[in-house]
Amino acid sequence: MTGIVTLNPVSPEAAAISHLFVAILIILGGIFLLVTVLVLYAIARYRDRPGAPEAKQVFGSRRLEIAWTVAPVLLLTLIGVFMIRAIEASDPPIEDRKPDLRVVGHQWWWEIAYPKSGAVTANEIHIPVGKSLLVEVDSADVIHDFWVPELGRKIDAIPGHVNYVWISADRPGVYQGVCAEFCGAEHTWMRMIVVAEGEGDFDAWQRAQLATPAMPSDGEAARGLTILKDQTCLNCHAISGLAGNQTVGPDLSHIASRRILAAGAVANSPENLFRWLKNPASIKPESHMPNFQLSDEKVRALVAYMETLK
Amino acid sequence: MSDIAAADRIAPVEAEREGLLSWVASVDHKQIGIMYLLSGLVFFGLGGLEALIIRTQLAIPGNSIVTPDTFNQLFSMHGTTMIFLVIMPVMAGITTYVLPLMIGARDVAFPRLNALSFWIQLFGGILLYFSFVAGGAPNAGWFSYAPLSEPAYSFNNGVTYWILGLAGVGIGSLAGAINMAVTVLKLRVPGMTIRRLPLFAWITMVNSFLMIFALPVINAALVLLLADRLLNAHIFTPAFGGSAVLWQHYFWGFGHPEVYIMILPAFAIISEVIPVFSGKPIYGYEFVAASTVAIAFMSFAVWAHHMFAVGLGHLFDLFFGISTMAIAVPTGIKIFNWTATLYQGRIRFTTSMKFAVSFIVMFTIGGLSGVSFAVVPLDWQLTDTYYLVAHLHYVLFGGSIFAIFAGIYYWFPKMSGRMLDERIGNWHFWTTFIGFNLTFLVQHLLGMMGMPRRVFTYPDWPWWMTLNMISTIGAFTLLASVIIFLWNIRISLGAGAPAGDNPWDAWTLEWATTSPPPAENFALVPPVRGRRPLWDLAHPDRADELVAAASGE
Amino acid sequence: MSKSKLAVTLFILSEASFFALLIIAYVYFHAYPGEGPTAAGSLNVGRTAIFSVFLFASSATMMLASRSYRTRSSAMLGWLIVTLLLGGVFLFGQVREYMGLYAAGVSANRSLFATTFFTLTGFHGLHVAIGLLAIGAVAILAGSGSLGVSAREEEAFGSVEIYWHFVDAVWVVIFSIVYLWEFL
Amino acid sequence: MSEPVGNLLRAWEFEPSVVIGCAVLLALYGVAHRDDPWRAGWFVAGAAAIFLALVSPLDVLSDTYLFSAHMAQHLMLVLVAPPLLIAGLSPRMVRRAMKIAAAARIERVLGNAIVAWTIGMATLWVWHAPSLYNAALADEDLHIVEHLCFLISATIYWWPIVSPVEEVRMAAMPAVMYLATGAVANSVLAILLTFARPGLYPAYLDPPDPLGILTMVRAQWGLTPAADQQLGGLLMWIPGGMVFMGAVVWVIARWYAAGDREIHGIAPAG
Repeated sequence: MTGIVTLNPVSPEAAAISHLFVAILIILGGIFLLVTVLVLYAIARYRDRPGAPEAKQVFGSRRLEIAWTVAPVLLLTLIGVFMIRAIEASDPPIEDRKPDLRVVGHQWWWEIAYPKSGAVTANEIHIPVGKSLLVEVDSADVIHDFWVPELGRKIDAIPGHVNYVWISADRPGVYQGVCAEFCGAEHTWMRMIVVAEGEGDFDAWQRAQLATPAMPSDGEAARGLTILKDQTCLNCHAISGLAGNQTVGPDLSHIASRRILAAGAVANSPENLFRWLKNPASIKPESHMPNFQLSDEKVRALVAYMETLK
Repeated sequence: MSDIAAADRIAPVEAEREGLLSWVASVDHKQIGIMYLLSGLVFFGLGGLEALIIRTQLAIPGNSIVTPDTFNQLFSMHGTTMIFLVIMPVMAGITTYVLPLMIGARDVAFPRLNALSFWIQLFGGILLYFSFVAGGAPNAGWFSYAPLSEPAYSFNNGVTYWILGLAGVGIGSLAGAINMAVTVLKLRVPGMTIRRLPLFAWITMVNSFLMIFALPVINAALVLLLADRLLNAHIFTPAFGGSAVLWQHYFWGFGHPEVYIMILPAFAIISEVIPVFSGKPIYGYEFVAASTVAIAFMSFAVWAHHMFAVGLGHLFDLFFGISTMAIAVPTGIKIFNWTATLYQGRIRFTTSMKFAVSFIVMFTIGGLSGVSFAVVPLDWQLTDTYYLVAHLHYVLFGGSIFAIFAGIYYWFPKMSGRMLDERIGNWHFWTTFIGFNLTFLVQHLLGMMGMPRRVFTYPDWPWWMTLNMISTIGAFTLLASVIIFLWNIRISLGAGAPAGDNPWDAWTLEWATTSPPPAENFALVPPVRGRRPLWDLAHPDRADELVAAASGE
Repeated sequence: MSKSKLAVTLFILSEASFFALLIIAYVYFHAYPGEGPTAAGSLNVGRTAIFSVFLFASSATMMLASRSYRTRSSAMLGWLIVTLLLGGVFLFGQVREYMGLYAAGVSANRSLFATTFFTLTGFHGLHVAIGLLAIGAVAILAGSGSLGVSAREEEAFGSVEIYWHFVDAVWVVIFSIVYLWEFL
Repeated sequence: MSEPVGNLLRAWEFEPSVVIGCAVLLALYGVAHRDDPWRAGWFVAGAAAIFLALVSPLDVLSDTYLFSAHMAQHLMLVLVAPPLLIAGLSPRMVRRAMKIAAAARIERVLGNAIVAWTIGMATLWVWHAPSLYNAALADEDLHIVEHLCFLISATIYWWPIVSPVEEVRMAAMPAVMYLATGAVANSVLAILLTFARPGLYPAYLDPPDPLGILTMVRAQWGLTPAADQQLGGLLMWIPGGMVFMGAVVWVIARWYAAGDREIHGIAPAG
């Protein structure tokens, strides 16, 4: 994620906004220059100097008043026309389409589901390049906001008020998304990434997400699985093949396949996962993930198990 | 003029009291006005301190000077403080001090109510700050969006203190607004018809009406939120059938008029300062006056532009986008009239005028970025980013605070009898101007780069740290500017040049009395036959033609 | 208009907006009620109607008191006391209603109807109580013979009267929306 | 032009009550009016607004298809036509009419600000009660009564503001309050309509389709019943509010243009 993302669109919807933005920046910049030049000229030209004559007592001009009322009205009408055209283009109607993706905001992570295939993940959305997917945006607790600037508009995730938004990408890449509505202590670390990839890669990814992870039968990973079952991990997290569908915390079925941890606070690596399990607050101080006070050895085993969850 | 009002102007002065008591027990509008200003200054210090901690935390990525929760308390308090405990009371202070003088009155319409307004407002502010020692300050933002502000998600009592503090400020301001409106309508000196009101008084009156209609909206919202927090009700909790969106409608139904409550007094100050230092009457008086009413009126029909991201439907967004653009028209009329006032003037570059002229340009930036938020799809992209932070600070700092400084440099001689030092004032102006633009100009870019608001840190991406660092340096430049300002006040109070009655060759009635004015304000109010009584007095052969602008060139 | 009456009028405009906002909340949750007690299941329109008549009548007696004041008639104190009694009966009715609701398990946090109902009618009751205090103060002044006829005193009397009629008018709206709308 | 659009554009219904009503209005005006062609223009524009609102395809849309169209029609009858008609009266006409004792008495009662405000706003509110509104949709005669109510009550409402005779006009500052509070009453109703559950007026949920345009309305215009009801509320709220604001600005402009005749001493509140 680099540069001025709001002017660097990667989808038709974002492009509609970006083009509008450029046009409006030019218009507004013009007005700004006009006012500034007028003011600067006036203060330079009419500055009080010794011996300057008394100012002429002018009270106003009806003609000028009408001019600077009508001119802005016309300009705003123009902007209004641009706006009306861009609204539909940047946020097309959903018609009768069923959502392809369901995104639920939690304090402080994103639950992602693909209702049509049944795949479930967190904080990392995969989409096929060049296809528009309809996203259903909801919240499990407070108000969040789903925003991937390069791919289009932001939209609030409000409990009790389901929203829909299209998402698509013209070219492959990893796009940064973030919660844009203040949602509490760790609002900062409620990021996500959107991975746009070719149809084949996307299908492969989705198949992998749907697979039930294998149970390790020996070694450190197996110990890790036992620890995971002994602790209360599964009260909040789901792992397919192990336990139900808790959504208090992210689904862990394929956590090792993801690129970020703790909703973007750190990259997903065994070392970071170790730090996270050892003491979540060292990475994300106010996270709802408790510190289980596990020994290093136990944490290592857990990490070993979770690294198998590709 | 009714008999009652006339009687009030010659009413005997309250018995003299000594020392601190003479202030605490005062019902004199001048003393109350100064107390408003002082309380505003103290809270400005607190709100500024909060801002500095915020900016220090954000100077580099991954900083951990404060915990995330503390950070949230800081920005919640910063916003609430600057809006409710700085801009509103300071504007109230300037108004309370200047307005009766400007219309030739002995005091405001209800002096005791005036004192009550101040003390309730101050009490509200103290209550709000008491939260810091009572378990934690509010941490749900100055907007307290439900359900985040509900007990289920906000564990400390901060939001409850926020509600009670705001209720205090709201009730105090409401009483103040009623007082000011009645003062303008009933206590004008004979000869000062409403058409002849100085624009400061006119805009203050319009603003009072705006407050009378806007403040009950927040009070109703606060009452309902309080029911949720204290009675376990569920008005704003969707999990139990309530509506989170309803809170937003209520809050912004007040919140947007509130923006104009903060900016109209700035317009009022600028409309006095610019003409005086240009040596000319305000250009297009009637148009500035009428556009004020139009702004006040429209400010109630634009609130949903704060909610474009909520997903209320394109039609809804479209209508509010258009109404929001429409409000730019009367605002533009004002900008053009102030600029036209500069033309062919004889411009004296006092510190006050420097702030006033830069107000025009800074507020134009804020106004124009505001137009970009009226354009619905741009709002979808830019809202809740640093672009918005930049926008609102250009309106409220580059707008309201610049105007406040212009007003203080303008009226300080009247209040204290001494001139503020112009040389130090020059330093103050330039450090403020540079510091302000350093802090906030780059934030436009940060927003366009995708940095959301209200984050306590950010990823280490190219340019993010550079721009944030520039912003932080700007914030500390502003700290320097405030210190220079305080130093100026201290020096000038002791050793400033004596002001005399009318140091600026100004025209409104407050300059016809001594500086500072006596307890009864005027020994003799000069006759008022136009909008610039002291001009008419000085140039009897060239007195203003009242209807000059209305009748054409 | 005198400055006190003007101030009271402005205050009333503000209060009217406040009540309008509470009414909107009530109406909104009437349309989207959620679970728990509702207006239809909890309120007794007949009984409240009777108590409302007392409040409406008090507005009339206040007008009579005002007329007596202007004509310097000694009946004024009597009318003031009748007004106080009528307003007091209304408040008594409201307290009874609240106690009945509470006994039936309808407290402020039981449903969205309950919260908005108690907030709306509670604030109105508060206004009635404040009005009664003001009228009581005027009555005490009148009773002790210290209520003169100076411009100031006339203003004070007029302000209290305007306020009282406002409190009454608000109840007309609240009663129509909360009670009549449900049962007609 | 597609067929539904053509059908819609041809759907003028020259309802006799409207045609005769407008003709009588204009005829009476022609008889009474002698001077000032500008004013005649206002009056004709007002009559044309009524005519267009009730005869043009807008009427068919209103009666059958769309709440929002019906709202646009009512706004024409309440916020556009009456002020234009009143502005079209010349001071001489009004003064002559006021010489008739009965007319003057009626004016004194109905021209009272509080009475006029209440009549204007109460009529607006009452007719939007679903039971009454739906009844008017079902019964043509009642519908005519509804429109007459709107026209007459709005004329009463606008009279103290627009009236050509200064004596009966409100002073500027009270007039601003009159309009501001009117805008509040108008907006609160509009807000309720905007946020009400879809189907407040069930006739618009599933309208009969005499013109064969329903598909176009729903699909191309995007006006589902929910969007239609919201649009109706928004029309009343924002453009309706703008009319009130325009009136406020106009009152202030007129007041400043009148100039200040007071040389010394306090002018009356206006």
